[in-house]
Amino acid sequence: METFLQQLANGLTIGSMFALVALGYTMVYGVMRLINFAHGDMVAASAFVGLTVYTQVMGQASSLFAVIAIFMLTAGLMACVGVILERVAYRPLRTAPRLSAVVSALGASLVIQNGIMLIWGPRMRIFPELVPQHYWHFGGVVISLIQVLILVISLVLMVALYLFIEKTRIGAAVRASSIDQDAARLMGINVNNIIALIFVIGSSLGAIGGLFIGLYYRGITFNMGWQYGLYAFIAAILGGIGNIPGAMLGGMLLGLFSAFISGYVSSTWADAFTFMLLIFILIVRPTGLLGERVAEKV
Amino acid sequence: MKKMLKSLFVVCVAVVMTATWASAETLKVGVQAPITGSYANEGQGIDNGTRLLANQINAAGGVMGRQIEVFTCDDQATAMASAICARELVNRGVKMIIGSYTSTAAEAAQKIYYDAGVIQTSDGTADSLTEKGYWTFLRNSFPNSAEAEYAADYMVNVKGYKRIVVVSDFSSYAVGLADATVAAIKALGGNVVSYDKIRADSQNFTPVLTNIRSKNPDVIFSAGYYTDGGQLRAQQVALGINADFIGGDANDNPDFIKLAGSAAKGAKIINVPTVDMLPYDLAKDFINDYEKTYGERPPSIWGLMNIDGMRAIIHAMEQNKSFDTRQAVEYLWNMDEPIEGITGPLKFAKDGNRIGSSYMTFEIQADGSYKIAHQQ
Amino acid sequence: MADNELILTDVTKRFGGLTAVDALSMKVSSGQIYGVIGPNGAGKTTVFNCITGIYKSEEGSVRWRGEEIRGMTPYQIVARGIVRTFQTIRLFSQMSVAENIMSGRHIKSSQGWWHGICPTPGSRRDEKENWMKVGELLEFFNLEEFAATPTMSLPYGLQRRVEMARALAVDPTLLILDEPAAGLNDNETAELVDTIFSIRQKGITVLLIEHDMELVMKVTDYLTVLNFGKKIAEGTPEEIQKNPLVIEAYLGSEDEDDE
Amino acid sequence: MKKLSLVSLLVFLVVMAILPHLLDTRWQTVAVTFLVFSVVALSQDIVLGKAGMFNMGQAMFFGMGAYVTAILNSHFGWPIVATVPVAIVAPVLLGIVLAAPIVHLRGDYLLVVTIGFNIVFVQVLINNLGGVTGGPNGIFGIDPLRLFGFELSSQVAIYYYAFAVLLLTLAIMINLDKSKVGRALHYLREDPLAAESIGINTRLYKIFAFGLGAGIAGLAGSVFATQYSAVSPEAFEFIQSVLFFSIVLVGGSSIPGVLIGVFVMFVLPEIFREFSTWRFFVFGFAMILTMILRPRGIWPATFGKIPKFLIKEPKNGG
Repeated sequence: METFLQQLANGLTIGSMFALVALGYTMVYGVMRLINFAHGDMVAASAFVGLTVYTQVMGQASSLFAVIAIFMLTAGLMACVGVILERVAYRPLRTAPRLSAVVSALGASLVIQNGIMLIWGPRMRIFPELVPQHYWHFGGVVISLIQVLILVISLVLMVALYLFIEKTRIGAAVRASSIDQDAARLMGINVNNIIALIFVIGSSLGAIGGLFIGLYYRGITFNMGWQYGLYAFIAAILGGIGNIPGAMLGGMLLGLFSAFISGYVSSTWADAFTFMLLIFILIVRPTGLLGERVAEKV
Repeated sequence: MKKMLKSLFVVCVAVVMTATWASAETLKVGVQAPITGSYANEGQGIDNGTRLLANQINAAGGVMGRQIEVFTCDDQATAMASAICARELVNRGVKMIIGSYTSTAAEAAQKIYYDAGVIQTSDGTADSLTEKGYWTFLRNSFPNSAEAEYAADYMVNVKGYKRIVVVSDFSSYAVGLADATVAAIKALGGNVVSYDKIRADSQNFTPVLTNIRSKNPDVIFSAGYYTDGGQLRAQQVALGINADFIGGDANDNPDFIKLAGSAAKGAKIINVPTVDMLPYDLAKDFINDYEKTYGERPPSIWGLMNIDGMRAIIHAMEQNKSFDTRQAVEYLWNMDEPIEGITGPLKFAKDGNRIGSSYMTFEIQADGSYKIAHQQ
Repeated sequence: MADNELILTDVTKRFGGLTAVDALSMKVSSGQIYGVIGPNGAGKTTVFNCITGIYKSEEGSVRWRGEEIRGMTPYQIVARGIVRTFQTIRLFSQMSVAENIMSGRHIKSSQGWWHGICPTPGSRRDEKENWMKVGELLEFFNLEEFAATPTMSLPYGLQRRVEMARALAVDPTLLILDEPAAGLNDNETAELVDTIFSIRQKGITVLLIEHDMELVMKVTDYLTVLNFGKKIAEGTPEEIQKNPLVIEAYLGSEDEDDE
Repeated sequence: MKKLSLVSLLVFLVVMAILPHLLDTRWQTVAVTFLVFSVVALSQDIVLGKAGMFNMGQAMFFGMGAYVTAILNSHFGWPIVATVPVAIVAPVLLGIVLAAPIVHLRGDYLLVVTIGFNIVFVQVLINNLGGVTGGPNGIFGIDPLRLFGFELSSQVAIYYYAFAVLLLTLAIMINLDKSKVGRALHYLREDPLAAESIGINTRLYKIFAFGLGAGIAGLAGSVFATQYSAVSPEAFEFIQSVLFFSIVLVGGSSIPGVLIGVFVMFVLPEIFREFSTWRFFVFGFAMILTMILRPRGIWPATFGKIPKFLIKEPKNGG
């Protein structure tokens, strides 16, 4: 039981990181029908940017204020990068064949990933312990301060995003654009602005996810984006791609799934099991857990 | 820019050499090492050291009148690139190969060097390297089994741990060390409560550690590399597992301490002495020259072990007054007195293993420095 | 040989709560030119999709030459001699006219999959014969000069012709045309009438949906009229023209239809 | 245009035939790699370019061929020649079994599933399933190819072996374009529903494309294993699949386009060694730029491969 609860806590921590990253995939896919392959690398880049902000801008000060400032600065910077990415790599291809946009996304991924390598080098970089090492013991279950922070901040952000999308005018415009871009345009919605907004939100949430990875695991490598990106993308599909609550649910479920598989079945086969789960879901219910069926018009 | 000029120079030299290869009689030495990739600094250390030694010997008149010419090939620490390197270097007509750093890369190239009769000296510690019966292979470090025996003795007899956990990744080095350690612990009557494998670079080890916690271990022995070892240690402490942590030699890296952070204090690492601990005059001179030439100290003792391997082979050739590789190896097998080396006395067994070992246990202090906790 | 009859009995197709086709029965006899008409949204195309296997109707039966074809896949139904065109032309737009027509020869070709890897004299001969057949169809539809032209660069009327040629390349027994005159000018429509007659001359049964009443009355032998998924009338064109239910259905919708 | 293609193909073949005698061993190795990767990229072109399926797992079939040869040779002592048929058939069977349940998936989903297959495959290799794959180190010491009593271990001999495989692949590609099945692939890529409605069993042909692509990639893998006398998992990571995927689309899924793509991706970095750390960075930009300027690739595939007798001059002379 103790082990089970501990694995549950482990799974929720990593699951909330997956969920934050998955939101970026799902929102872009929802509006543009494009897998933004560069998103995972944006997440990796944010960890490096955050580290540099800490060492260069903050002068290695480690107060609560410093941590918050790192999050704000990094999220802001990455939001700009996201908007630039969309301008340069995706907007010119909006009317091109779908595969062209996929290749462009892959190209952007290579550029960002190798850009990180060229700037920060190929070796692992290491975050300092910015969050105090504080632990709570509940019976045999140990939960650390950083786990709690990750979980709480992620949940707050996700609920805020959900309310923003569901309850505000701009949120309605986002939803309209994801259903039918042309119709949204006819209704007077500036779809370009909506897409830019989505990249702002997705990139800054991804940046927070990337910083969590840096703070929690502390070792960051230039090519870690693919690993986290892929998992987050699976989470998005699991929940039903294009569906915002789905991405949150998918991320949490995937985190729990991989923790329990690693813990109870085999840690070495965890990736394989995760992909088998994905393949199974896609064969049985291709639209994911919360997605809706789309009929093809003949 | 400097690097570019350097490589341009190398290309020019290579072109000139191929144009006039028939006239210039040189002793060709190959360096096979990971010049790029995760172990780039180690690979560059081997390359730098080899070139430094070659220049020193050349300045003193060469080997029996022949100048040493060094060819470097980047094996990226992978098996496939290693096989290509081996082919390329053999085609260049080298007599000996210095390197590679990883056991995997050394092992992938072994057969090609054996077929070509080229001596290969590597610091690879996997036991399998000397189990194939290739006379061309000389190990200049000590095998995993020697480290495993030391580690098992330390854990079972010195510390008296009752419940031991061994963790390894899938690399041949780590699996070799972990397997040998488990076997040695059992031979000493110790109790291994869990032997777990993790995927290198997967970062999230808490699920595995949670399982380990339920087994109440006294000690966790990590046979893998520092990138995983540091995170294992940090996550171990975060999960409240009150066990000692002992890392194998591949954890001996400053990044281990950074990754483990505040959890690093108290962790132990088993390794041969560090560069700074080498007591020999030969070592001090060579390390000084190295620092003068390259502006930095050798990255680790492993590179210096490779240099010792090269020195031994050249010594044997000079004693034989012949460049014949088979004779040189036989000389090294049958020496009565060890050769003086940078990393200690050099003596070789007939299976290609270096004789002797000098393992010790370091404990990491709060300030990140090492304290010798136990010495063989 | 069984009669080339297509018999629909109580075919029903629903989309969620909407019943697109409601217990439709009809019978197309060999050699007929049979029309299905009705206002927009009456479920005509859905009927065709149910016949050709794109949709599977929930209830009823679709029998062709006495065999139940409901639930078969489109290509299985094509193999039984039923082939269709689309209301929204669906050509292989980057490919040439000749290649488009050649696609219809697919099921008639005797080549196996292994011939794609290693040709044999037999497969070369088969290839040649099928291209000859394509040549004949190019001639029949007066498309020879466009043989190598990608279909996406052709005008609409020509695209319709290519699509019919492609369907005929299958050597069908029953040809289903979904609004073949849509988007055609008067000249082209007149040509279409000739074409439909000459197709029938080849012994091919034709089933068509059409909005152009003039054309329908001119070419069809027998008609079924649908409204809201239900059959409201059937009969010869003369009978239909006098049917008050039909007139009402059309008058009721005419205003919305043509704007 | 057609003439130009023919002439350039001929020139290419002649140059390739005499090339190894102009190169030293290092460049011979690079040239063999070019040939082998060209074959894999062309096999990817069958699935992605011709049949239009978003397959991002081609490195898996490539790797499977390589491992079949390596395992049969080093663990079971088969001569290399005898392993080749198995190295073709095993990936074909795997391709068919894996493709059958997934070919109906929408483009992006298919892409993710094939990435998944590739990752599971590499994990199987690393975890040393059945104790035959050699774990992360792979398998070393694979025998050279022996044919009619001759040992073909020199790079020149392997070059001609790989060249023969490339020629075979090109022959299959060209023949496909002139056959029923090849056209069926084009039809289903253009419009699957229309293809189905004209009598093409699209599912069958999608699986066929996967199987054929897998078989050719497997053969290339076998050559690859023979060339290096070693195999290891990192050569078949899904990032390799991403490269093959990109090569086909950037090249334009035509034969010359794919060959140019392979050259740029794998040979140029060897020529400009200093450039190799910048390689992917620059390629990334090149991919974006190509797609913006030429969405159909550098050298797009041309259609209209129809017999001459069907092409008539326009009646009005226009």
